[in-house]
Formats: sequence, structure tokens, C-alpha cells
Amino acid sequence: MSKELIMMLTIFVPVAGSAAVPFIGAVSARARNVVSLLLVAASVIGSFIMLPEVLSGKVITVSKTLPLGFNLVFVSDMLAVFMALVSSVIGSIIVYYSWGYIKPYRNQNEYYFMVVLFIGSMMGIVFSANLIMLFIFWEITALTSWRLIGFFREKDYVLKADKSFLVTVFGALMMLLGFVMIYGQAGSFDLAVIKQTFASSPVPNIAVILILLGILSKSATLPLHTWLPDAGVAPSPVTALLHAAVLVKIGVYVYARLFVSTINIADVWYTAVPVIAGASALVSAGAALVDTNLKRIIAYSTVSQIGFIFLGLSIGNETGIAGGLLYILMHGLAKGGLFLCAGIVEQKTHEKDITKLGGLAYTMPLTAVSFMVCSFSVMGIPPFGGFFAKYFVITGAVTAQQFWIASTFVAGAFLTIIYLLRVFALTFLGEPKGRAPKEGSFVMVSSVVALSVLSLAGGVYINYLTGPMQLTVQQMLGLLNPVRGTQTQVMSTNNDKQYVLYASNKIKGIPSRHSGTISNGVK
Amino acid sequence: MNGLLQFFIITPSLLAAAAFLSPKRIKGLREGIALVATGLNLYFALAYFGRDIYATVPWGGGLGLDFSLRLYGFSSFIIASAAAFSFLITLYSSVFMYKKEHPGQFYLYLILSVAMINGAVLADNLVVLLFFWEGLLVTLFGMIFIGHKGAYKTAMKALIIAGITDLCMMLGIALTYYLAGTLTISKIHLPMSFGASVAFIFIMIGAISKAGSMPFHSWIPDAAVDAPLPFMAFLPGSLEKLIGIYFLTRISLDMFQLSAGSWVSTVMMIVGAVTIILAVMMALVQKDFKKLLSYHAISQVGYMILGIGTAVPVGIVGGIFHMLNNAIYKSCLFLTGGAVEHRAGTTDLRKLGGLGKVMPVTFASFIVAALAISGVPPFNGFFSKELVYDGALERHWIFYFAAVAGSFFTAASFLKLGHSAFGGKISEEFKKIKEAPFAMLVPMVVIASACIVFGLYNSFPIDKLIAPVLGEHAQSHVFSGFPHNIMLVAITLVVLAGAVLNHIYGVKKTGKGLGAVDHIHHAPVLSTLYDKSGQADPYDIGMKLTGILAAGLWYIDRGIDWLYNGFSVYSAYAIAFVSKNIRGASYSAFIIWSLIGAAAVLAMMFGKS
Amino acid sequence: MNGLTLDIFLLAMMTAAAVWTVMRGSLLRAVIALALTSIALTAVMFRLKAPIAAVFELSVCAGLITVVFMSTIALTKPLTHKETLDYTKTRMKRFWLLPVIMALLGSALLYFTIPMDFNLAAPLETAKNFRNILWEERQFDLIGQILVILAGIFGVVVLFKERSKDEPQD
Amino acid sequence: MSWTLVVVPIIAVILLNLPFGEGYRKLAFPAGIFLAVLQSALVLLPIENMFPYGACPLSPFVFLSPDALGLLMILSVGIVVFSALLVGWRMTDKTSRKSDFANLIILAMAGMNGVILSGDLFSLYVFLEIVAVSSFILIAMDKNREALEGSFKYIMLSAVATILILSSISVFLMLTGSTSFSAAAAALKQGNHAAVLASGLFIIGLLIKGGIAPFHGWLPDAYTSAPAGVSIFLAGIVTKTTGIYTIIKLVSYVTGYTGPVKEILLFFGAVSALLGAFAALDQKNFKRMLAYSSISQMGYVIMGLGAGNPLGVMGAAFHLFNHAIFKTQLFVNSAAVEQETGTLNMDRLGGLSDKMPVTGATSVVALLSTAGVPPLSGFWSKLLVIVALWVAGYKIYALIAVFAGVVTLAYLLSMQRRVFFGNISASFSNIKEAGVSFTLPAVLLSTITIAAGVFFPYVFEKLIIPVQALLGLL
Amino acid sequence: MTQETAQLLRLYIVFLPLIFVAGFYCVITTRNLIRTLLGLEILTKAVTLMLALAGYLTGRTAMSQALIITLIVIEVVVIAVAAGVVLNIFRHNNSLDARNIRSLKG
Repeated sequence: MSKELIMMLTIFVPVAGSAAVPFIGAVSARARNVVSLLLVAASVIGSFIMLPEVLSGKVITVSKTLPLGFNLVFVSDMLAVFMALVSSVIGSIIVYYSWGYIKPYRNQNEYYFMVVLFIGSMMGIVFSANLIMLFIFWEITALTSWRLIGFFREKDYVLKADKSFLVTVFGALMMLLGFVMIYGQAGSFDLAVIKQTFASSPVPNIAVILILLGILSKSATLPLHTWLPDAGVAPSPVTALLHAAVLVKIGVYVYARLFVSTINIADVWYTAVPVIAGASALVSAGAALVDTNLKRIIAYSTVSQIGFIFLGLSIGNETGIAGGLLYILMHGLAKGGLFLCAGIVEQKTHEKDITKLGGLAYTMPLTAVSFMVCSFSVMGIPPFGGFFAKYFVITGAVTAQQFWIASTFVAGAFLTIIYLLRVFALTFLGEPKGRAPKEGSFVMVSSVVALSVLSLAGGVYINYLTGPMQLTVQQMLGLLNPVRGTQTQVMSTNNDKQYVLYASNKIKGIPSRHSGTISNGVK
Repeated sequence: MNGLLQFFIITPSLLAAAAFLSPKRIKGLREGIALVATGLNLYFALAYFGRDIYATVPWGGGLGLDFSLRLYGFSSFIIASAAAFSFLITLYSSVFMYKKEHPGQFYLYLILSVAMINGAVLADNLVVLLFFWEGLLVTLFGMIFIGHKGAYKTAMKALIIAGITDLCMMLGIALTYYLAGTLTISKIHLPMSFGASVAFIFIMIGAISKAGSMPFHSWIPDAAVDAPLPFMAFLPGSLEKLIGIYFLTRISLDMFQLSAGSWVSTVMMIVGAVTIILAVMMALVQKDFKKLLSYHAISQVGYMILGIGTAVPVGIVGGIFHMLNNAIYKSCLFLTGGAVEHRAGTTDLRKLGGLGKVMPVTFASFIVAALAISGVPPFNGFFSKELVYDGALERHWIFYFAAVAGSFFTAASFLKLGHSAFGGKISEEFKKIKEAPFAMLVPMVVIASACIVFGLYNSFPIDKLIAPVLGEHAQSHVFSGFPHNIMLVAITLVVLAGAVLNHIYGVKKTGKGLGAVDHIHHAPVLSTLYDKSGQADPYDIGMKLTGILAAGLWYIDRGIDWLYNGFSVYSAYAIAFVSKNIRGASYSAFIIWSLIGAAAVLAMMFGKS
Repeated sequence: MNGLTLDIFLLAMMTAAAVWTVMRGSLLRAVIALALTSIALTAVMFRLKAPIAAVFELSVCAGLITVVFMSTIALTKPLTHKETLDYTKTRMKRFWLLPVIMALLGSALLYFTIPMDFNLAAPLETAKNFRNILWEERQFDLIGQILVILAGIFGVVVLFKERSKDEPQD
Repeated sequence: MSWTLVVVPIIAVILLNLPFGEGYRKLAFPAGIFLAVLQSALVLLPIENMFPYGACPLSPFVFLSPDALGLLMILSVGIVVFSALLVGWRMTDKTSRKSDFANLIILAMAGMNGVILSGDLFSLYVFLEIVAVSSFILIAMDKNREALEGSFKYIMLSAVATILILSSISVFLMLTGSTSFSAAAAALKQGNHAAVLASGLFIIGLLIKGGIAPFHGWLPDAYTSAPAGVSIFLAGIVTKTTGIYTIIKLVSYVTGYTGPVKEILLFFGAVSALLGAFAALDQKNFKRMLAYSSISQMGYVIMGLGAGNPLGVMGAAFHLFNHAIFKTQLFVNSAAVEQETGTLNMDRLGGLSDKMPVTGATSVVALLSTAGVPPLSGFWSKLLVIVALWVAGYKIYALIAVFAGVVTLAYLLSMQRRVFFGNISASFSNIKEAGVSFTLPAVLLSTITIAAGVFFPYVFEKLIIPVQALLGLL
Repeated sequence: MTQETAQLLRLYIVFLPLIFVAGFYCVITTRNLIRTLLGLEILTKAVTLMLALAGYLTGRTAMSQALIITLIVIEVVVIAVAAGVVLNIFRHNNSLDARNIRSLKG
């Protein structure tokens, strides 16, 4: 099958298939569960098939021109396939988990319809190379997350779902204005055309602000982040899907796709965005330390970790961006695990307040261990994947000479360790208050253990990840096939060669974070 | 390459997993596997001793991250000593942990820590070092956690302190990478510019916190009570100090040319001196056998840091030698403590007494180790302390005074400990107890004899193992043999005699061994200091500050949240009310509005032209 | 010249009748004043050479609409004489403003319109006769008129029907 | 085509009301449905050749073959009348009242077709009046207190509008000697002051009829007090055809973008978009909220028209069509809610989506399309309007359009929360899904919304691009 | 534009606005519903006059007469329906006062 067909299948099988889910659901629940998992698995398989092709540097494009610059273009490069893999793998684990979780609740058809549509539109965002297609899938995710957060029909839950929908739509509309502004100058919504028009001059700052508003609202960063903790009222596979793995990554992906690999922006943004990310990391870490609701704490921690990812991507040098991408993967896995464990705890104890929980580790050992493993990975403690991601992000910040920002993020990391340990201790250790429940159902526990094992593997087998990661970053920055006149990024693999770190023309804005060659003392 | 990696890291990890998974039914299988693992490790350490192997595996594929290991003189020495200690302690714990819960987990963490330490020492890439260095956090947390049900609080405390300091180290490593451009330790040689010194400070925080010095020490006394005893002998007692001081030396000598005059070395010396004094003062008043030993462990680290901090060859050699000696006698002391606990069931000095008669071997090894730690001449402690005194005096007398005062109090507290635990009348229920089992005695005797050997033939450790570390710094000077500065030796002897006199005075005054130091405890100025020392724990202060910071951030968050739930909702509904009622209700109001609108349209129409 | 004075007189008559309908106290007299205005309008239309329209206007407006008003007044409870008396007193308070505005507006318009010149389209020489215009050009409007009349019938049927007993008393 | 749209309904009404007794009068409903379906079929299916344009046995009528926008409007008239008849027929109780309702709807439909097809100012006025008269009667049919008040207010405002329109026609007649669009356009091109005044008066008249911001007084009362079927008809198509479509027709055939027309349209469009959206936020009655929402959405159309470039007009036309579809559907849902629960007070309603799944689901579709959330049709039309405004340089108005979008989503979400989600109150626990005459139009309309949204590229080429031709006349 | 018609037009420009003002004033200020209809009727008369004037000035009297006739027919129907509505309002609140049809607020 041609690669183009596979790409289209990866996107449109879940999107179109989701429409059929409620009807199958009317027939039989089991069939619906299996079909939804198959639909999501389709995109997993699709991305896997595309992986080797894309890793060799080829870019697959499918485009259909339409009048007035609205043409449909889908492009799959390394960044896209990476993001597709991350979200579809975690998505399928979550769909598998929700077989067990959603069984006792009503309107399950709507739930599965929305989850599959959500993952499908995530694929759409990742592969689309036209701003309007990107915007459409972006809004579909906002729409599906509204329905999913509002899954329990109590009035105040729906109020919170409405609030999150409003904030995200407000951000999205501001972003649309930014897109229209770019459309005004570039004449078309197609990313390739935009890339040419803005190759030399940076994009006007107002457009950047508007688009940033959208990105900040979707990835829940400081000024527009309060909807994420409130969305904790959703069923926990949804919070796992939304907060941890996929929804918040959309904002970050679009930042990477737009501001890192397509248009170059004024230098001020290379310090402004990390500052915002730093503030967001700190504030939400502080809030996580104070809050007592289990899922709200984990949601605040997501907001804080998103700050780290933003730091990585927005800092402007290679290590930072590679760190950001790695962080997306590791955080997705670990945070997904945390939320699913929270789901098991909540389903077993029907209690959300951690001060009233305790001593669960002794009766729910597997969940406790997975929770501990995942929180260690989020804290960035070595044998687990989070360590490398955090290291690269901090190094990126330091090599970009942003010492104060690097230290704020390290302070954020301190708070992360403290609040995650506090949650772990209060829920799983100490004296069990009341009858401590037994272990969760097999389906749920197996998915949680799978996620923790993946986090551990991410840490130990990091070498399989850093290679492709660096290729992705070089492709994003347009360095892969050296553009004439720019020195390619030479990153030696054996350590006695000279180090030349030279930013490509892409990030010429910032004095390359580290351009001096190492003269002294090289033995 | 795979030799290094294979024997020192992968096999121990696999064996650790095997030990954990092996079934409980077969008695002694787990202990056997643990012994095999540490024995193998010891064998390979000795086999590879002194060899100079360098190997790298392209691990990261890019981004400057390649898995490179390097074995050379200094690191092979550290690995050998670590292997020896871990073997002896495994032997000891095979009996001690037999009836305790979670023995499987204990051995898993034990052997994993050995693998991690080997990895950290062998690493030649800063990130790989950090990988194994922080890996120890997990095993540290695990080991304390399985102490008893309430031990998780101390485990949390240890993890938080170690985690935070390791993050500072990560920042330091990132700074070094930024300054040096490479992560390979052997390649990094940075002059002590301002940036480099900041990096040095951050990495130093990591190193000294692993070694357990003052500001980051408060988890060790709690762990002494909560954690299983072999853990105390194993990690805080010996191995952590080994790799902490090893890395401190590597950064001060290889990576950052620590010069004598620089402010960084003064900072290190101050930290060392403060740790010596405060820790030993706290140790003085302890009523529990294990807590007393743990405070001493902290104060001994002060000597090592002070030694290296002097940046003077004699001081550095003294510091490193003291690290080795301390590992020896500290683990021996902990083992004797363990034996006492194993037999008597308690380590509370108030209940203990007169055990010397019933546990002669333990008593004997306790005496040897106590004399060694107090720096009594023939034992190893004396020689390394002398070198440290020599280096300290060379820099400034205040540091020398602190060191000497430290050893005075050390001697006093060990006299008190020995007297109250082993001397005096034996109480009824302890009459029946027998000597510690053979498997526990062997490690004690071996280590005690090592104290003596390293004391008398100290030329082997100093000249063969430690001097080469200094490389070109100290070609001329020979350090081994009897300390050259006679005057220092005299002062030490006077100080020790003072300690004995003080002990006799104290015993006469209170009538029992335990009260030997009460007169110091209740001295006018000191008593107030002691009372306040309870709250002066840096960990508690830190947590209070974080609590306040978190509360502040929480209010910021709630403020932003109010912006959506409160402000925007009310203003929207206010505007809604106005726009709803502006219309009026009767048709004449509508017609008036239409006329107004018409006027506006016509005004626009004709206003233009 | 007398044509112009006649126009002035008729227009003045019509405006006066209009004002009178507005100012009159009692309703009945106001309707009669309205009929008077429509008669004055017919006269003016004759002057403007629109005879058929004038006749149509006279018969429909003066006739039919006055009848409609009379019947609605009859159906609704007419105010007793006393009520109309004090009602007229209060009316004066509210309605004195009208003549004042009209006087002001009239003088202002008089003053401004004098200098204005008008360029109107050239008059069409061939005066088409009324009949073929109505039938050829305005057929679409005729269809419109049929529709309106049909709608009107339904309106009357629906609205004026006396509420039958079984209807729910809203 | 035009012959069938105007004359055939007249014949139908006359035949329906021959005095053959009660049973015969029941035929009005099927006749109405047939006419509506015929009308939509005429636009969609290529059966025009059976009814050629303009050719009519009577005589060469002065008809304008419908332009692209006209076709779009005729289609939406057909669809809305179809659903209004279905719901209205089910909701009115007495058979005699039912047939009056159906006949009046047929008359109004004929009037609207006349408005779309009329080619000259005065016939435009005549058909506007026909639609107005029949909607007065339709509103007042129930003869309860609110209906009469709403109808009277509508009569007064509509009369004022008619007087303004007639005075403008007479001035045009005075200037050009004929009431045709082209003559009026020629006069305006010469920049004659009186012509500008006349066009101003006409636009004001149409703004009143279209219920745009300062002139919108009558609209909420008329929509809310009318019986369910009638309010569907009114909100769905009447105000659009008589008010907004006629403005587009006037701008494209007569005034063009000469003089300050753009500023007027933009200003009043923005005012009504914001005012309508905010007023809808604080409403207790379901239908009154939808009425204000219509004002706001019409503001969008006027802004789109005011942008002045082809994209703007296309956006305005497409939004007009979309609004006809999803607003009718929301009113159909409100009718279903009223039929089942008997009340429209949102504070007493709640949790209906469990008992009335189809109504709940279709209302979600309509809600999302109104708020302009992709992939539904509302998003595309709003996108065209916003892009047009931005490209034409009116950045502030684009910002207002976007902000009004957010407020729209806010009040619609609050409606969905208060009516369909939350937990059901005891008194409504035994209600069941509304009858087929409610669910059929709801499902039909939401499928149209989804189809128009998802298959936008095809809809764009077939229906919307021809509207661009309209601009040729500007 | 003959001098004489210009003179006539100036005359109408003076009188027509007066009738319009009278009509609007009556519609807005009166409290009696039937009297508002009278005001409407006055406005219609004014408009008919304008149409007639337009026809006369441009010599297209036939066209204007056709328009006037259609206008009158439509106006009659409107007034009839309005009267019907007023009648029913009267049946409800038993008075023709405009103040009791201000109930629909917000």
C-alpha cells in the first residue's frame, strides 16, 4: 500500500470510524469496545508502518488544492510520526483501560464515540500541514474534550466542562485571528507557502501573541491553565487521555510545528516563552503542594510539567528541543500511569480527598508500585525515562545562557519531588483509614503496569530514543539536508572530535547559544 | 569494554533480580545468591585492580550522551574497597535479616546499590555518572522503607533531601557541559573562573549531600532508628561516603583545579569544620547506641571535606585516607551495634550495661574501632587525622582547632558509649545472652583487624593508592609513615588525655557511665543551644519555607481562577442585564429607538459626503 | 397663479385636518377628522392629475377605513361622556407640544428650501394610459394584491371571530 | 420556476378554501408540505426545464430569474416551511385553526418567493407587506395575551418600516421616473443627494424588518409570544427573507458599496452581534434566548456583507443559509421541549437529554454549529466572515466578531446545561421522546448541518462560488 | 424642471414633513391603541401624497396611480388586521390603554 494511503488511513479511520461506534454500541457493548480499540490500533499500526520510511528522511505529502488558499495538505515527517506514535499508543492503552473503568456508568456509547474521535482528530492535527485543517481538528479535540469532561451529567461537572470548553475555544479563536493575520501576508494557509514568505522576515509580534494565546489555552499554561485542574471531575481515563498524554501535547506540538520548524519569530520570544513556562511551572507546582483532591494535584502537576516541555521547545537550541520532545514521550507515559492509578484508587475507595486515604499499598501492591514508578519518572529520578528528558531540558536552558530560567525550573523540579512524594505517602502509605480495598480489575491494573514498565524501559533503553530524536530535531530545524552556506550542526558521536555547536540560519535570531570551540585543555 | 560493563553492572543487577524473585520456601537461597553476587563483585574488583581500561559505547547516538566507562587507579581502589565492604556486610546481614520482613527486597536493594555504585565510580560521562548516582535514590528509599511500617516518613525525608541535592548536581553538570563543551570527565579541565566556581559549588552540594555532611544530614539519625541496621553500616556508614568523597576529589582535582587561595576551598573548609563540631556535639548527648554512631558518621565526613577543602596535598591525601579509614571503623562500629541489638533486643543505652562480659569478641572489636575513630595513635584513624590536622594548620589555625576539638568530643562520647554499653553492672535479663553468631563475628573481626593493619602499615594505602591520585601535585612529598609534624602529635595526645580525664570526672560526678558528659550537656550556654538544636534541623526549616512558598503560589493560582469564575462571569451578566433591558418594553420605545437608529444612519450617510 | 394658491389652501386644509385628528379629545370625532384629511388628500390628488387614484382613495380610505374604525370603536366599550371630558383636559397637557414643533419645522423648512434647486428626470412625453400600465407592467403587483387580499380574509376570519364557548379561556 | 413559486400557491389556497366542508379543509397541511418539498426540489434537482424561467402562459411577467443567492434562499424557504408546517400542524389543537395556520403559511411562502424573485422596488415592497400581514395574523392566532401584544408590536414596527420604504420609493420615482433597480442604481451613481437619502431610508426600513440592533425591539416579543410552529417559521426564514436578504439584494442591485454603506453595515452588524449575544446570556425563557441569538447571528451576516469583498458576501450568504437551518432546528427542539414538559422556563427544566435523546443530540449539533465550532457548517461561514473582515482591513470588527462568537458559545452552553444536562426534576420524570413530527425535522436539519460542514468543499463550489457572481453587479 | 413645478415642489417640501411629524407624534405619544392606528393612517396618507407628487412631477401619473391603488389595497388589509388585533387586546384587558401591552420585558 502506498505510504500516502497509509497516512490518510491513520487519520481518517478513527475519525470516520468513530461515527459508527455509537451504532455498534446500540447492538452490543463488547463489540463496541473491541471496535473502538481496533480503530485506535489502526492509527498505531499506521504510524509504525510509516516509521522506517520517515526515519530515512523522506517526507510523505498528500495535497488537494482548493480556491482561496484553503487547500487540504497532509504532511508526515519525523516529528509528526513521533507525536502520532506517542498519542496513539497511550490512547490505545487508555481505551483498553476504560473497558474496565466505564462499565458501571451510563451513556458509554457517547464516551467511546468521543474518545475515538478525539484520538482521530489528534492524528489529524499531527499530520495536517494547512492551518485551517489544523484549526478544525484542534476544535474537534476541544469539542470532544468538552463532552468527555462533561461525561457525568451532574450540573456542576457540566459547568466545569463548559468552562474548559469556553477557555479553549476563546484561545482557539484568538489563534484563528493569528492564522488569518499570517494568511493575510502569506496569501494561503498552506505551511509550505507560509514558510517561504516568512523565510527572511520574522512574523509580526501581534500574530505571535494571538497564536500563543491559543497554544497557552490548549496546553494549559499559566494565564489560561485553571480549566485543567477543574477538568479533574471527568472520568479518570479521560483525565489521563486529556491531561497527561494527548490534549495538552497538542498545544506544544503546534508550537513546535509552527514556531520552531516553519516560521521564525523575533528573538524576544526565545526568552519570553520560557519565562511564561517558568512562571506556570512554579505556580502550578505550588498549587499542587497545597491541594488535597487527588486528581486535581496530578492535573496541577501536568500544568507544571508542560512548563518544562515548553522550556525545552522554546529555548531555541538543539538540546532543548530534543529534550522537549523526549519530555513529551516520557511525561505522557508516566502521567498517564499516574492518572490511571488514581482512577483505580477512586473507583475502589470512591474517595477523592487524599487526606482521607491511606495505607493502600498493603492491599493494592501493584497499583502502588506502578504509581511510585510513574511518579519517580515524572520527578526525573534516573532509572526511569523522565531523568533524561529533564536533564536535556535543563541543559538546553543552560546552554542557551538562560541561567535564571534554568534555576527556576530546577526549583520547580524540587517542588515536583515534594508534592509527588506527599501524594504517594498520603494515599498509599501510613495507616489505612477504614477498610482498605483489594486490587483493581485485571484490565485496569495491567494497563497501569504496562505504562510503568514503558517508563522504565524509556529510561534504560534511552539509546534507541536519542538517535531518532536528534534526527527529528535536525529535520525540524531544516538542517537534515544541509542548506548551502549554513554550517550543519555537527554533534560528534565520539568525544575526541572538535565540538562545533552552530545554530542554523533558522535560529539565527539568538546568538547561537554556544558557538565557541573548545580550545583549552582538550587532551 | 563489555567486560567492565558486564561484570560490574549487569551481572549484579541480574543477580539482584534473581535474589528478589527467588522463592521464600528454600531457606538461605536468597542469602546465598546475595553472597555469590557480592563475592563475584569482590573477585572481579580485585582481578581488575589497578588496570587502566577505557571503553565507550555510543549510547545516546548524539546530543553528547555516550556511555563511556573508565577504570584507572583511583576508581579501581574505590571499587575494591566498596566490594569488600559490601561482601562483609552481606555476610553479616545474611544472619541479621533472617527473621526480619522483606528480606528479598533488602537483598534486591543491596545488590542493586552495589551495581549502581560500581557504575557511578566507573562512569566517565557526567550524565552516566548522574544516572547511577541518582539511581541510588531508589535503593536508598527502598531500604529505609522496609525498616518498619512507620519508616516511610524517614524514607520520604531521605529521598527529598537526596533528590533536591542531586537536582542541584544536575544543574552543576549542565553548567559544566556548557562551559567545557563536553560531558566526558577525563576531557574536562576548567580553570576556576566565576562560572566554573558556581558549577563547582552546585556539584559539590550533590557530592557532600551523598557523603552526608551537615546541611543535608538530618535523615541519617532518623534512618539509624527506622532503617534495618545493615543498611546503616552499608550505605551511610561506608559506601555513600566512598563515592561522595571520591567524586568530590575528582571535581576538585581533575575537573576544576581547586586552588588553595580560592573562596571555594574556604567554603569547603568552613562546611567541613562546622559539620565536625555540630555533629559531634549532637552525638555527645545521644542516649541511643545507633543514633550516637550515626551522628559520628556525619562528623567524620566533616574531616574528609575539611581535608580536601584545604586544597593542600597533605590535606587532600589525609582526607582521602580518612575516607577509607572511616569506612572501616564506622562499619565495624555499626556491626557491633547490630550484634548488641541482635542479642539484647534494644540499643537504648539506659537499659544496656555490662555486655563486655557476655559478648567478649564484640566488645573487643568495639574497643579497637572506638580507639581508631578517636584517633588513638597505633590505629588508622590517628594517621589520617594527623594528615588532616597538618593540612588544616597550614591553611588556618581555626580549622585545626575545630578538628582537634572534634576529636576531643569524639573520644569523650565513645568513652561514654563503651562504658555505659559494655562496662558497669550487667542487668538480669542480659546475663543469659550469648556471643553474636559466628557469621556476624567474622566481618567484625576482619574489619577491626583492618583498622590495625591500615594503621601500622599505612604506607601501602597512602603511597600506592592515594598518592597517584594527586598526580603532579605531590611528586616530591612522601606522606606515609609516622606523621612528620611531632608537635601536632603531642597536642593530639594531650587532647585524648583530657578526654579521659573528663570521662572520669563525669563518671564520678554522676555515678554511671551514661552521665559522663552530662556536665557538658547542662553547661550554661550549651544547654540552651541543645534545646534549640531540636528545631534547627535544616530539613524542617526547608519544608516550612516550601510550605509558605506553596501557599503563596496557591493564592496566585486561585486569583487567576477567580478571574474566570468570578470577574468575567459577573461582568458578562452585568452587560447582559443592560443589553437585555436597554430595549424598553412598549412599542413606542421601539419606535423611538428606530428613529434614533434612522438618525444615526442618515448622519453616517451625509456625514461622509 | 390661482392654481398655486389653491394648492396651498388644499395642503393647509390637509395638514390642519391631520393635526385635528391627533388633537381631538373624543375618539369618534378623531375618526371623522381622519375622513376629512382623506377628502382633502383626494382634492390635492385631483390637482396632481391622478384622478383614478383620487377616486379610489376617496371611496376606500374615507369610506371603508372609517367604517372599520367605527365598528371597532362600537365593539369596544366607548368612554362615557364624563370620561371623555376630563380625558380631553389631560390630553391638552400632553399634546400641546405638537403644534409648536410643527410651527418651528414649517418655518425652518420654508427658510431652507428657498435656495434649493431640483434636477428631476426629464418628464416622459408619451403619457401612457393608466390601464395598460396596470395590466402589463404591474402584473406582479396584481398577484401581490390578490395574495394580500387572501391574507386579509384569513386575518379577519381568525381575528374577528367571536370566541366560541369551547375555546380555552386564555 | 418563478411562476410555480408564486402563482401555484395562490391557486392552492383558493382551491383549499372552497366550501366543501370540514374534511376538505384538512387537506391544507399535505398541500403545504408538497409545495415546500417542490420548492426545495426545484433548487436541488435539475427539473427546472419542466418549469422554464419566466415563461408563463399569462404574459411576460416582470420576473427576475433568481440569482445564486436567490436559489439558496428558495431552498432554505422550502426547508424551513417544511419543518414549521410539520411542527405547527402537530402543535395547534383545533382542526379549523390548523387549516388557517397551513393556509397562512402557504400565503407567506408565496410572499417570500415573491420577495426573492421581485425585480423592482415597488413589487419588493408589495411582497414584503404580504409576508408581514400573514405573519401578524400567524402570531396573533392563539389570541392569548402575549401573542396579541407581540403581534401588535410587530405591526407597529413593520408599519413604520413600510412608511420609510414607501417614501424612499417615491423619492426614487421622483428622481428616475421608474422603480426598477437599475434606474435607482444609475441615480445613486451620479451621487445625487436625494438618491442617497432615499437609499438611506430604504436601508433603515429593511434594518427594522430584519431586526438589527437598535431596531430589534419587536423581535424577541414576537418570536417568544408566537405559537411554536409560527416562531419556527418566523425565526427560521421570515425575518431573514424580508429583512437581511433584501438588504443584500438592495446592496448588490441598487446601492453597491458607494458612499458610507460599508461603515453603516459594519457598525450596525457589530452592535447587533454583541448586543444580541450578551442579551441572550441572561435569559430565562428558552425561545427568548434563541430570539436574541438570531439577532446576534444576523449581525454576523450584516458584518460579512459590510466587509465589501467577495469572501465577505459569500460568507454572509452561506451564514444566512446555515442560520436558517440550525436556528430552525433549535426552535424545533424548543417546541419539542414545550410539547413534552409544557414549560420553557430553563430554570425549571433540566436533565432532559436522558428522556429525550434525539432532541438532546440534535440540539448539541445545532449549538456547536451556531457557535462556529468545526467541523459543522456554522464554522465555515463564520470563518469566511472573519477572514473577509480581516483581509478587508477591518481588524476591530473581526475581533468583535470573534468575541461575539465566544459569548455565543457561552449562552448556548448555559442553555444546554440548564435544559438538557444536569439532573431531571421530579415533575418531568415520566416524559418521553417528542413525536415523529418533532424528531424528523430535527434529524433532517442536523444532517444538513453536518453534511454542509463536512462536505464543505463541494458545497463551496456548487452553491457558494456562484454567489460571487452577484458581486459583478456591484 | 419648469419654474412652476419647482415652485410646487418647494410647497410640498414644506407641508409633507409636517404631516409626517403629526403622524409620528400621534403614534408615539398617544395612550389609546385606536388613536395609534389613526396616526398610522395619517402617515399612509402622507406617503400616498408623495407618490402622487412624484408621478405628477415626472409626468408618469399613470404609473403613480397604479402604485397608489396597490398601496391603498395593502393598507386597508393592514389596518383591518391591526384593528382585529386591537379588538382582541381589548377583549383581554377590557381597556384600550397602551400601558397594559408592556408586559413582555427583558
